[in-house]
Amino acid sequence: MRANYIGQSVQRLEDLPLVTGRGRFAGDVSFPNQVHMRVVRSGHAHGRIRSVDVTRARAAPGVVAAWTAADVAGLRRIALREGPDARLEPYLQPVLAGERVRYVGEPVAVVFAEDPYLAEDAADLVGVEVEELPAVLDAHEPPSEFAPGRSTEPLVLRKGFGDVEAAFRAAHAVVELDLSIGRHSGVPLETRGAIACYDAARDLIRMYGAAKVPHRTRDGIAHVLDRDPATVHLHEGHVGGGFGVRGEVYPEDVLVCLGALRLARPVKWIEDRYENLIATNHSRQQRHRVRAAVDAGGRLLAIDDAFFHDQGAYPRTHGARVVDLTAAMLLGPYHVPAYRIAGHYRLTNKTPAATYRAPGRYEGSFVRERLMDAIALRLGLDRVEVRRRNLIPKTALPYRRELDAIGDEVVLDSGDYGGLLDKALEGVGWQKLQKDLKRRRAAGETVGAGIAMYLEKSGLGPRDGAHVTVDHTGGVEVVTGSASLGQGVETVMAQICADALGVDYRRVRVIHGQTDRIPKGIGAHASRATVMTGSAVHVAATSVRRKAIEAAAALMRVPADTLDIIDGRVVRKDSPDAISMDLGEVARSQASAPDAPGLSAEGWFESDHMNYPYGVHVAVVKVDRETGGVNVERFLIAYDVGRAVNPMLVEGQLAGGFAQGLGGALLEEFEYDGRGQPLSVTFADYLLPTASETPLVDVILSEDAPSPLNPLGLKGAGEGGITAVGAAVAAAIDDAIGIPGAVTRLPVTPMRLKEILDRANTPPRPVETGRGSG
Amino acid sequence: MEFDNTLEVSLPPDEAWRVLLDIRRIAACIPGAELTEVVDERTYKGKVSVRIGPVAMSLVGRARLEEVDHANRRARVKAQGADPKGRGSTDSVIDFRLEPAGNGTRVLIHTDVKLAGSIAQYGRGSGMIQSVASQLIARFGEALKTQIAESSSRPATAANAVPPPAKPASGLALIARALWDSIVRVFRRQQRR
Amino acid sequence: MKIALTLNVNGRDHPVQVEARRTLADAIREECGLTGTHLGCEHGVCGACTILLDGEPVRSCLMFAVQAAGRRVRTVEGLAEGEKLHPLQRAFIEHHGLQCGYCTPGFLMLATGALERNPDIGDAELLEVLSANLCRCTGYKNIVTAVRAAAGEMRLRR
Amino acid sequence: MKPARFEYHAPKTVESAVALLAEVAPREGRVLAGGQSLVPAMALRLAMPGHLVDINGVAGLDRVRVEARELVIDACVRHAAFHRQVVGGPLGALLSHVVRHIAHYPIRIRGTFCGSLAHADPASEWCLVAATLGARMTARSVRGTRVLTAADFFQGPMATALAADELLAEARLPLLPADARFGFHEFSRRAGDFAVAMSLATFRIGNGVMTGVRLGIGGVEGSPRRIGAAEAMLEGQRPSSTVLRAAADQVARTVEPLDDARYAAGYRRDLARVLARRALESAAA
Repeated sequence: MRANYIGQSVQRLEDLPLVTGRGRFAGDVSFPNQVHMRVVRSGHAHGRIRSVDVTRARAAPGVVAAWTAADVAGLRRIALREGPDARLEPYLQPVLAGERVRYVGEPVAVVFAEDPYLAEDAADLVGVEVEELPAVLDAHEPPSEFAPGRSTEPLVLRKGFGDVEAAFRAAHAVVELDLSIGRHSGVPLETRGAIACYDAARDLIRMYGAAKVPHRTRDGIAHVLDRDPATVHLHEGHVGGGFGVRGEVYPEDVLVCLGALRLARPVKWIEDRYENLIATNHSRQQRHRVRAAVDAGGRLLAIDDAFFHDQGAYPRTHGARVVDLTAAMLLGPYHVPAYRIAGHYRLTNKTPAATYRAPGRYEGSFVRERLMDAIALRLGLDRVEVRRRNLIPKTALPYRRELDAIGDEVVLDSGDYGGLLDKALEGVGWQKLQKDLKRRRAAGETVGAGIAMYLEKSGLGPRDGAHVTVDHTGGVEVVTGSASLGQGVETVMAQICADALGVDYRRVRVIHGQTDRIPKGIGAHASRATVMTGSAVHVAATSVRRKAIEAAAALMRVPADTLDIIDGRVVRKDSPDAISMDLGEVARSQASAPDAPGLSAEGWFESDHMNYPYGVHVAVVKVDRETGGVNVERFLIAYDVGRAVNPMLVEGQLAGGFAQGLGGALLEEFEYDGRGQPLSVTFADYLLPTASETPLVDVILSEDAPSPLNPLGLKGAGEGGITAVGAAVAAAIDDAIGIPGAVTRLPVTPMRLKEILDRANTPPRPVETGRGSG
Repeated sequence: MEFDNTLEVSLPPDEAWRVLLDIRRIAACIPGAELTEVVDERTYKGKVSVRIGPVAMSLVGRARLEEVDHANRRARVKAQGADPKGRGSTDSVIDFRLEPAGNGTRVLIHTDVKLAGSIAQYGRGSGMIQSVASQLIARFGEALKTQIAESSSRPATAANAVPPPAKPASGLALIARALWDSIVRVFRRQQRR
Repeated sequence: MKIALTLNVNGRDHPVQVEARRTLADAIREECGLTGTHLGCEHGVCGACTILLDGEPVRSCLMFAVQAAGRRVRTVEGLAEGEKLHPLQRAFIEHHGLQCGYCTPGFLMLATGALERNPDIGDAELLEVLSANLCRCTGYKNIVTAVRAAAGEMRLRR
Repeated sequence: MKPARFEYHAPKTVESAVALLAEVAPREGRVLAGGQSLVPAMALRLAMPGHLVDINGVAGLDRVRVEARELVIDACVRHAAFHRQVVGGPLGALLSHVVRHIAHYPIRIRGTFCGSLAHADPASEWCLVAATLGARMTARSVRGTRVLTAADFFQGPMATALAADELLAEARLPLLPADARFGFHEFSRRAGDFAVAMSLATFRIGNGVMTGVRLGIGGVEGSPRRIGAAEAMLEGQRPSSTVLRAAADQVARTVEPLDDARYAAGYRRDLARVLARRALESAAA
């Protein structure tokens, strides 16, 4: 089968409507006679609700209805996406808060009115009286009481293998770090939105504005409303970025559906930015107390980590998934004989947290790579060399770790970690770079470089399906359970289908995010779409190809094996110009075929193991010692994607991930005051990187380790751009200011860096810790 | 946000103490404050209007004189108030303590301003709010000083006479992040006309 | 209390009735039905709502519709001439200057305004101009490349 | 984040504008010029003016002209007007150097010079220029016209001496002597962000010594101001690095910085020292 699209940087099918203003984002969806919903949110971080008075709101101009928790008392709480977890059941979030408010931004009441301005006017008239309670704001202080008899630490997740105590006893040296990652999140440019309509004739609720996991969210909404999922259809239009935080079940999704049902009018809700920054999932905030035992050569003998995950007020649909991923992926590409990790999942009075691009891995990579730099410092080894000698050798793969990652046994499928390290060093010109930096430092500049290595995970199973149909014009429709968040899933699926079937990729129309077009689907997240849906499309398209050739062979009365399909035509292999048949003709001929009319096929792809792409990040920074300001001058990403369906799109994912990683390293943080009031509620305080702060990233894409787990050797690329940016930038800052191990907390704000520099000018306090202090 | 201020007055401690317990006088010292109703001997309703650049707010609520300790001349005023347009609310505590100072009195004021709602959430503005809050408290201290000094020359005003409404403390403005502590009425729903 | 006025958008007059508080962004999207202009923050930082007002890029969320009466408004829907795309639109496609596309209309209008005012804009000044808008997907690399490529082509066509 | 309701007025003359302002001021009436600071506050429903007097339609408020050795900047002159030098000599160069630091290009198209002064955000570059160069502000109302000096005009964060019914009709900046030098430096987290700290220095150099020294600090305190104690240490001195450093240290001792979680007072004090020195060094270069 000749591949002529896979591997090509073809232009995207998605772009034309988006560059001409003909996109259909949630905000662009409207229905006649619709009402607008506005949510009234708690202004207190923690308290007992004494009263919620909607009388004045109900009387306000243009108001159709106003509800408090009492009006939705019958609703279930928002459940976990992957199924119930007894440990978290008592902590799930209600759609509207009735007795307690637990974070600023928590929905307490909702107003429906003729237009968004009137809805907001009315919402301001809702009186919420709260008797304030002390706010819990620190996830690593001892847990307190969530409710009578319920601790704010629902669970501690433990993983590990090998004899950790023995390793520390035998250690030549032990390094110990206390590291923190700041609270930040995906913050897509389009805020959330949901528009629901109720079709009374068919007792069917339709919700527009779905994203990421439409089928799972349909089930989640149906669960809360106690309806059969078949009576709830979700539709995905254009989505203005997801990054993990959008598409999950939120209180507002349930409220628009219930509104449409009860008010018998379409209900439109568009989140504003103030709400987005206090109500859409936060992420990342963790504190790690970690130590590593190493031998005299700097080889890792054991890693022992206890970390405190600031989950915020309630578990969201992900439950403790981020804690699981942090623990499962922390070891990265290094061979570690003994490992023990305890993830304390703690609730605080902040906006609930969940997954954000490379969840658990951005946090874990900062911890791991800071450890590697600390080991290099302690043993006087070169930072690159200490990584190289701990890498899992190419020959050892597939490499099994006695751990599971969100229920999946961790088996590193394929990889040449050392080889990619060499490519990265060669690509960035590491030796010349060190000389340049030394020269510039001598000239008085504060410049430095940092390096970090990481594993990613992709192709999250268990299965995906696709349905490929050739229509009478020879056009091809591919129906998938996937989702588009802007990553180019339509183009990638079209390339895969076009190659398998033998048509022009521009003739392929890819359907995603429509729960009424395909019963099952797991959407697009965790870098799974290309691997799982792509493989399913390949399987389906391959069987359509076989069917087409068999049908054409019968019609053309020639043996099937003499035929091929090129550019949408069934041709004879030996003489492509001779008689041939257009696929549309073949499809028409099958229109009345007895058993399966039409030319189409379903394809399923199962996988019980994720696969593991991997990468290297190199950062070069310049520090202004007097202000603490940091400027990232250069950044390089070397990444092995197994096989790139569209290199241009893979590089786009890596460049976008990098920019978000840069934000988390230097600029972005959700801060709270002592009373739990959020301090980052506008874009003047929550700082996204602009073009001026984001250097043009260099990308080295390698395909040295195709995955053996799927027919095309694919691995995911959606998250690998962000994973180790925090770690690499921190290392580069240490190098620039000449204080190894200085950065222990992200983001590195100017004030924090200035404090580090000022402290360094005062006499250094001893950092050494005794050997083997367990 | 916590502030400590001290001021010296010429009045001897017991006389100064009597002024301090007269909420009407205290209210008159607060820039932009207006006492609207006397609920009982220790509880007063009022509102404070403040302008912060383009932001003009009035916090309507109540103040209660609690923990009045005549022996040690200490008093605590608990003030709660909210903006009728839903932009936020404040819970503030002001602790007074009088000490003799020569033949006059030293008044020690400790103020703790707690804020909630959107007025408390603008990171960039919090520095400004702190600066204005301390300026307002300083102005309150000055006004209190003159009140106490003047009172020695005339008897306490009639029980529930209400001082004229003051113009908003527009002179001092700050971006929203809630400012000032004040002696106001506790928030009640029907306040929100 | 609604005010009657006419908005001239992409050369076409739209008689509308709006409250004074209705932002220009909302009027373009709702009253004029041109949903290509997007709202990303409604407080003037992200630039997704950027349109051209008498040829200059402005945040349409920071203006009230009543203020745009009698002015020439251009939005992304007015860039192409029928099926013939504007050089910037083509460049964004060719250089993968967009992923989710939510910020794209804002960047297209910002770049159109900047290039029409100064077709020979230097790299440093172009980067400063493009820093006015936020993008969360691309990391800006391909946006800068696309705008530079279009600037070259627009210069040739002048 | 939709603004609350207000009544809109679009006067055509200055007289009708101030008359309207007098009428609506007691009912929370405010002037709308560029709107780049007011409208975000309205979208967030922090500011809920009852009336807006839109002066964009008033004829003759968009002129920049030199009058009696002063650059007169009308109420509706946009930041973008300063992208090119509006007047010859150092003042024109200073203004077009500073304007680059103000927000972003689309904001500078609509935002106005006088609007920045009236809004008086501690991080406003134009307020620092006005305070440092000793601008004079013309306030007009139905009660007449009065001129305020910068020292009287700025009264704290977002606080000016303007009464509620006064329109800031124009700002007057003294022309700088032809041989005047200037240095301006700002520290902000991202390109175009609010300044965390900034400094403007101007002086002349006559036979090797600095004269007419003006040194302003902005973003650090509630309002921008000149630091007289530091200016005194520079006046008549040679611009040597030790002299400039000593003056910068004096600035750090003199300022009373704002304080918050993200930028503590001590940090702002350090920034004031650094930026004052850098501004002086640029001016002396």
